Amino acid sequence: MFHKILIANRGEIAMRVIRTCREMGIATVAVYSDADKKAAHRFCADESVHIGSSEPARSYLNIERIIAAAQETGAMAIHPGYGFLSENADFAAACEAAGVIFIGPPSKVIRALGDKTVARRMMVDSGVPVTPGMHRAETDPVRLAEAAEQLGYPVLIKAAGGGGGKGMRIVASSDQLPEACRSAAREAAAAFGNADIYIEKYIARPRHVEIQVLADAHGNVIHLLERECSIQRRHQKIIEESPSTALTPILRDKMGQAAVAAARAAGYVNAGTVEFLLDENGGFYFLEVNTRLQVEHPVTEMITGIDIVRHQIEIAAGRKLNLSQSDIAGRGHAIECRIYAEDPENDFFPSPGKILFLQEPTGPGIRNDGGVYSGATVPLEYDPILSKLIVYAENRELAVKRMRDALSRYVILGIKTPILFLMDVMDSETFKQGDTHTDFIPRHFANWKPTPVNPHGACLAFAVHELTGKKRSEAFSTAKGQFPTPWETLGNWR
Amino acid sequence: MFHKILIANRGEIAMRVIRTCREMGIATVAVYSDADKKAAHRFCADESVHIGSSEPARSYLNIERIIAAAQETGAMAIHPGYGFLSENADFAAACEAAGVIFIGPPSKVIRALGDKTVARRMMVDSGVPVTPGMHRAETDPVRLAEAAEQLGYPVLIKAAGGGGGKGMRIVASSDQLPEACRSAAREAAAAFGNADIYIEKYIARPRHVEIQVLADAHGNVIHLLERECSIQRRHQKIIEESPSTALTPILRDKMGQAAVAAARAAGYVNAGTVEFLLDENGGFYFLEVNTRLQVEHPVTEMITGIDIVRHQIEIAAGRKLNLSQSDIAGRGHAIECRIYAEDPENDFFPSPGKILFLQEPTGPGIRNDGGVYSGATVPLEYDPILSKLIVYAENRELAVKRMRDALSRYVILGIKTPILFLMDVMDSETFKQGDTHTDFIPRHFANWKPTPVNPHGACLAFAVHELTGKKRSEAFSTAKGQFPTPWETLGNWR
Amino acid sequence: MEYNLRISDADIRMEIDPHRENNSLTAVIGEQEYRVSYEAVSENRIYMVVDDGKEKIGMDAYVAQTADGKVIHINGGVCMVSDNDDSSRQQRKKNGAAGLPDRVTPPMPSLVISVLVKTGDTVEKGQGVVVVSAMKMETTLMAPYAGKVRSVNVAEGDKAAPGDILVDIERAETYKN
Amino acid sequence: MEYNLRISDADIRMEIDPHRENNSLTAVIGEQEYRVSYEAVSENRIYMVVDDGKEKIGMDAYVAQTADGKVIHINGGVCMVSDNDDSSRQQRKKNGAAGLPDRVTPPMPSLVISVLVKTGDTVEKGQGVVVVSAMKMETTLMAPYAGKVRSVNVAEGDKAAPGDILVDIERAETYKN
Repeated sequence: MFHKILIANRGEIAMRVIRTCREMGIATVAVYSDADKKAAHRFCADESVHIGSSEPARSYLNIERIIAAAQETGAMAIHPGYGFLSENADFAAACEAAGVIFIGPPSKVIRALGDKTVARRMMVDSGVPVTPGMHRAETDPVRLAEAAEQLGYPVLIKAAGGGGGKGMRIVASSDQLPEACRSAAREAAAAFGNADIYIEKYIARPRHVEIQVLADAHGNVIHLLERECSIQRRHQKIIEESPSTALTPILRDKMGQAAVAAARAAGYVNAGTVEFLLDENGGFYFLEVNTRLQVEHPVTEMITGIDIVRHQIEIAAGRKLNLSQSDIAGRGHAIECRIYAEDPENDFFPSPGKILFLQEPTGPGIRNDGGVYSGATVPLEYDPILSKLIVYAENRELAVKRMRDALSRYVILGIKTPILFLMDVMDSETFKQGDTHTDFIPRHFANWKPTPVNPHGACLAFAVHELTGKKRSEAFSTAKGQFPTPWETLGNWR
Repeated sequence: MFHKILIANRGEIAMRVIRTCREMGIATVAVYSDADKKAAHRFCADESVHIGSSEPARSYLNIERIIAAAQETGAMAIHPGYGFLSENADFAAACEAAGVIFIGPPSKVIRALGDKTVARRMMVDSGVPVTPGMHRAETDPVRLAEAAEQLGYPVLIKAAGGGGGKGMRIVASSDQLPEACRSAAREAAAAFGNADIYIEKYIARPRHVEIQVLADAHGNVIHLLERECSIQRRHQKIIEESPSTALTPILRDKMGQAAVAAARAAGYVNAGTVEFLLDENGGFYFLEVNTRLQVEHPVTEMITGIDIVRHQIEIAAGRKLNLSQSDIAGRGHAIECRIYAEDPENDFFPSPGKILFLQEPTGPGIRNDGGVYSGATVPLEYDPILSKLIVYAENRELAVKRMRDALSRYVILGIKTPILFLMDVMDSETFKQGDTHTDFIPRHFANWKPTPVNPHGACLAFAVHELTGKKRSEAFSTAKGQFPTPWETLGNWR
Repeated sequence: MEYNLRISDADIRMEIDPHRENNSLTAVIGEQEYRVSYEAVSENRIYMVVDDGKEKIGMDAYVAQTADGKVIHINGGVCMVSDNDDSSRQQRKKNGAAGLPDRVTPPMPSLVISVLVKTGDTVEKGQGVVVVSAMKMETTLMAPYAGKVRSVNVAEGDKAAPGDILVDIERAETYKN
Repeated sequence: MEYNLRISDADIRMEIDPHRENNSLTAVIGEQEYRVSYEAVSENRIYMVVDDGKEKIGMDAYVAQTADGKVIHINGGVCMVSDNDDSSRQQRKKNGAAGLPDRVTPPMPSLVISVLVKTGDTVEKGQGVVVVSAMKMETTLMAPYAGKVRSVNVAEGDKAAPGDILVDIERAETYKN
């Protein structure tokens, strides 16, 4: 087993990986940029290496610097987390060349699956259904327009180089196509270092259902059931759960087998996720393979009882999977809510800044994978995820109630978060009924506004805080300016 | 279902019960004494009622006051937690008389099982094996001495009125008996309002294994597997786990059936625990029935996925159990460590005081049922439990490592806790091998001292804290007294 | 003592009479009178029992002070409560009100990706004028009203902060005059 | 600057040279020299990278100030570090040293359950003299040495605080003289 692992990431996912490493007795190396000198992930590693300035390209995306950091510290392997270099085949190849183990699939598998058009061809060849659309990336606006016309609007522009909603645009009509293509290509270039885009038929009201797979280097491949990830905003998942309310045991089995077949076809090794669109008739279409740990992996961990990161590390170290498909059984129901620094009243626009106060919920069936602390600053430069709140309960109804209550006990002051929005989703009949499609938010929560809190209660809290806080009372006296006497006696004078 | 429940307890267990009530949409009423005005459990309930001064007899043990509080607030039921009035048959009877539902077994069942000698006779009659000893309580010192002689030393004095190690004494020889009996009776009187004691044969090096049962009012009784609770200090459990390393599937089944038989014999309703001593040959002996929620119930919740408190409330509301024995299966391994305000270097003597700083571990497989906060004061008057740290993992080996790591990330400053001791237990070969008997601590950890931390690291942290803390730097200048210049320039002058 | 507070878009007048010696106060908000007893749990947390004459409700409130007022988390809801009598805050608000609503400015520090208009262009209300990128998300800033572009103050690759006027637009009404 | 610190039973002399401008310091403890860079994360938490010339180790430390010194939690271990040059602390320590070791006093505020000796009794070292109860746990306080009971200062039901001398015992050696 590795003696030391470098985690080429930040925030909650770096901390998640470090925790499993600590339990395995593996020393950890964190990396950090200028903006992350005081980031939580740096503090929980055994060592931390500064890798550059705040712009991702000069730090978390700097392949040479990260490999050098591993070599300087004697780390034998690198865990890439999600985002950043996690699906970058050049990075995996550079690790291989430098003799550092990349904890993920071989670079050639990442490269093949990472080009979404290559992946689509591979699936077509192995009999997995895919959505109608282009099988090659394209830059010529004329050809892109032709392809779109042929598929019929609305169409979906997608980045060939990566997922996560980056570089993705729904286009309703031909006049919007040129600017949408330019903007998608720019975003794709910034996110993945690859401006290639392609066009698919846009499937209306699908569900987004994915299958977690584990494959070792000895030819064993199993799946760890599904995750339902339909609820998205800015093309990015915000609520995930397992099991999916849309799957029958037969469909679950079919999709699981398709995912295992897809992984085998790709020569897949390590943890990966096969994403499908599921239409309203139970038809499913291959979307892409995420060749990394997913943000939402805890949902699977909660219902299967398996530590996916531990298996990733063991597989990377060459060990055989000690699980077979018959060992895998889901129990109960798990839901994850992503807690971002974002403003749900303003199209979920990022809202970075300083966290003035933080209190995370705890208790039975609650897991919080956090990456921040009271007083931490959420930097402008990176994906503003703060934490993931995951709950487990005996069944979906109880899990929804548990999530609702846990959210209400999650206190984050100083920056905007979607917590109140998520509480309203948990309270909604549509969510309770499991009616979750990718249009869930625009359809049911367009122009959402928070229900106002009890305003009198808030006023009373304001008054008590003034009365009991020393600093505030000083500020108050100064503001008023007319009573130079001690605050303590002020109350009786008015 | 109940609209409102009063929780007749404090600390972590009150908070635990409130959480499930919130998820069930049931309003909650907390009660608190003078010492608990700023206790965490008070703040998380919908309402809180002051029930008296700090002495337990005048607040948490004041039956009339607590029932009046339920009636004043319109609470339809009372959850007693553990300790205090939870096993007090008079309290349950008073609830019944007042028309308030007591969330626990009927008063007559508590009374029968609460008198440990009656319970022993009941088990003998129903064929459950019991330890040799007295079948009636006794106060006459002469008769007690006779019984002890007959059983042969060492013997065990036990309180007839309750468990938890209160009023329990191991007596090695006849000359120690009189003072031990007096002291045990006094302690029993203080703890249970009942000075009755009796004597059993002392079984050397047993394991303490208990079976969780659930019984509804409609005659359905199931068990939720075992908990291994052998590791104790001052006759009180400190580490619990499930499954037990000592049980084969056959023995587990036998003990489970015995527990269900015991519950049926007693006419048991609600959640309860049948405690057994297990000798080294796989023989097991009935010890007592705990007619309440146990401190260590989370261990069972983690491996079965079941919320025991929810089932307690549903059973009390008259519902049928929606689980049958075949629904119950353990998965993985769970361990609980009790985090007390106590000094492991000084025989685990209570160490109340103010918590200057608190940071609880979080992450995959970690549950912390806490009852305190940074700045809270642990009062002198009550059982000084701060929280329970529970971990879940795929198997025992991984659970031990997870607990070790979670303990190392548990920061409590200002009062003494057994955290370092528990870390050393997790690191020990004996614990790793599952060699856990009730003599575990005296046998393997007598005169335990903490391994000194890296003293140079601590000195450096001291220096940095002085340099960066404003208050400290002021204090420092005053103490030194010879440099009236600003601290900021001091460093360069020496 | 009297407070003139603002929550969301509502102004609320509150009269309070504190009794510090026993951690309580009485308050009048509108027609409603409250008796409140409280505990200062920590710097950012207070617990109140609020009696409105009908029932007594426990309120577990978390509070953080910001330049604009206090952010308050109470029983699961969050809001900003500001003091209308705080003169420094009023000044900031005024400055803000004068400059922000009718200008093209990013909501957070951003990088300018592309400028879609040039000086002299006529724009429709809602027309995209500048694309900015922040935290790897692109957003198109739109014209707040129809009009004519008076000046473009940024170029591709520039950094822009909230309050910076990226494109200055002359209102159509004014233009037509 | 110089510190004379105490951890457990060891005295440690440390010389430090702070460079506040870049959050670092150099320190000499015994023969060992360290280069430390640090971040003050919050009031109770500091993160240090400690370079001892061979390797650089990250240390995540939690610190709370108490009257006796700083309680420090560092990478899972906890200890008290006190400043031997802090005169107020030394005074407290001296007072303590004079009174505590040879008296019968409870380790925490307690209730006296029973007194097992009376004035004039001869006691053995380790013999139980008073039973106290605190937090529902009974403990027997023992004679710290053999001797004769000079006075019993409490009765059953009294409350007793640490430092109160419950039973005053005259040492056997003194007695024999």
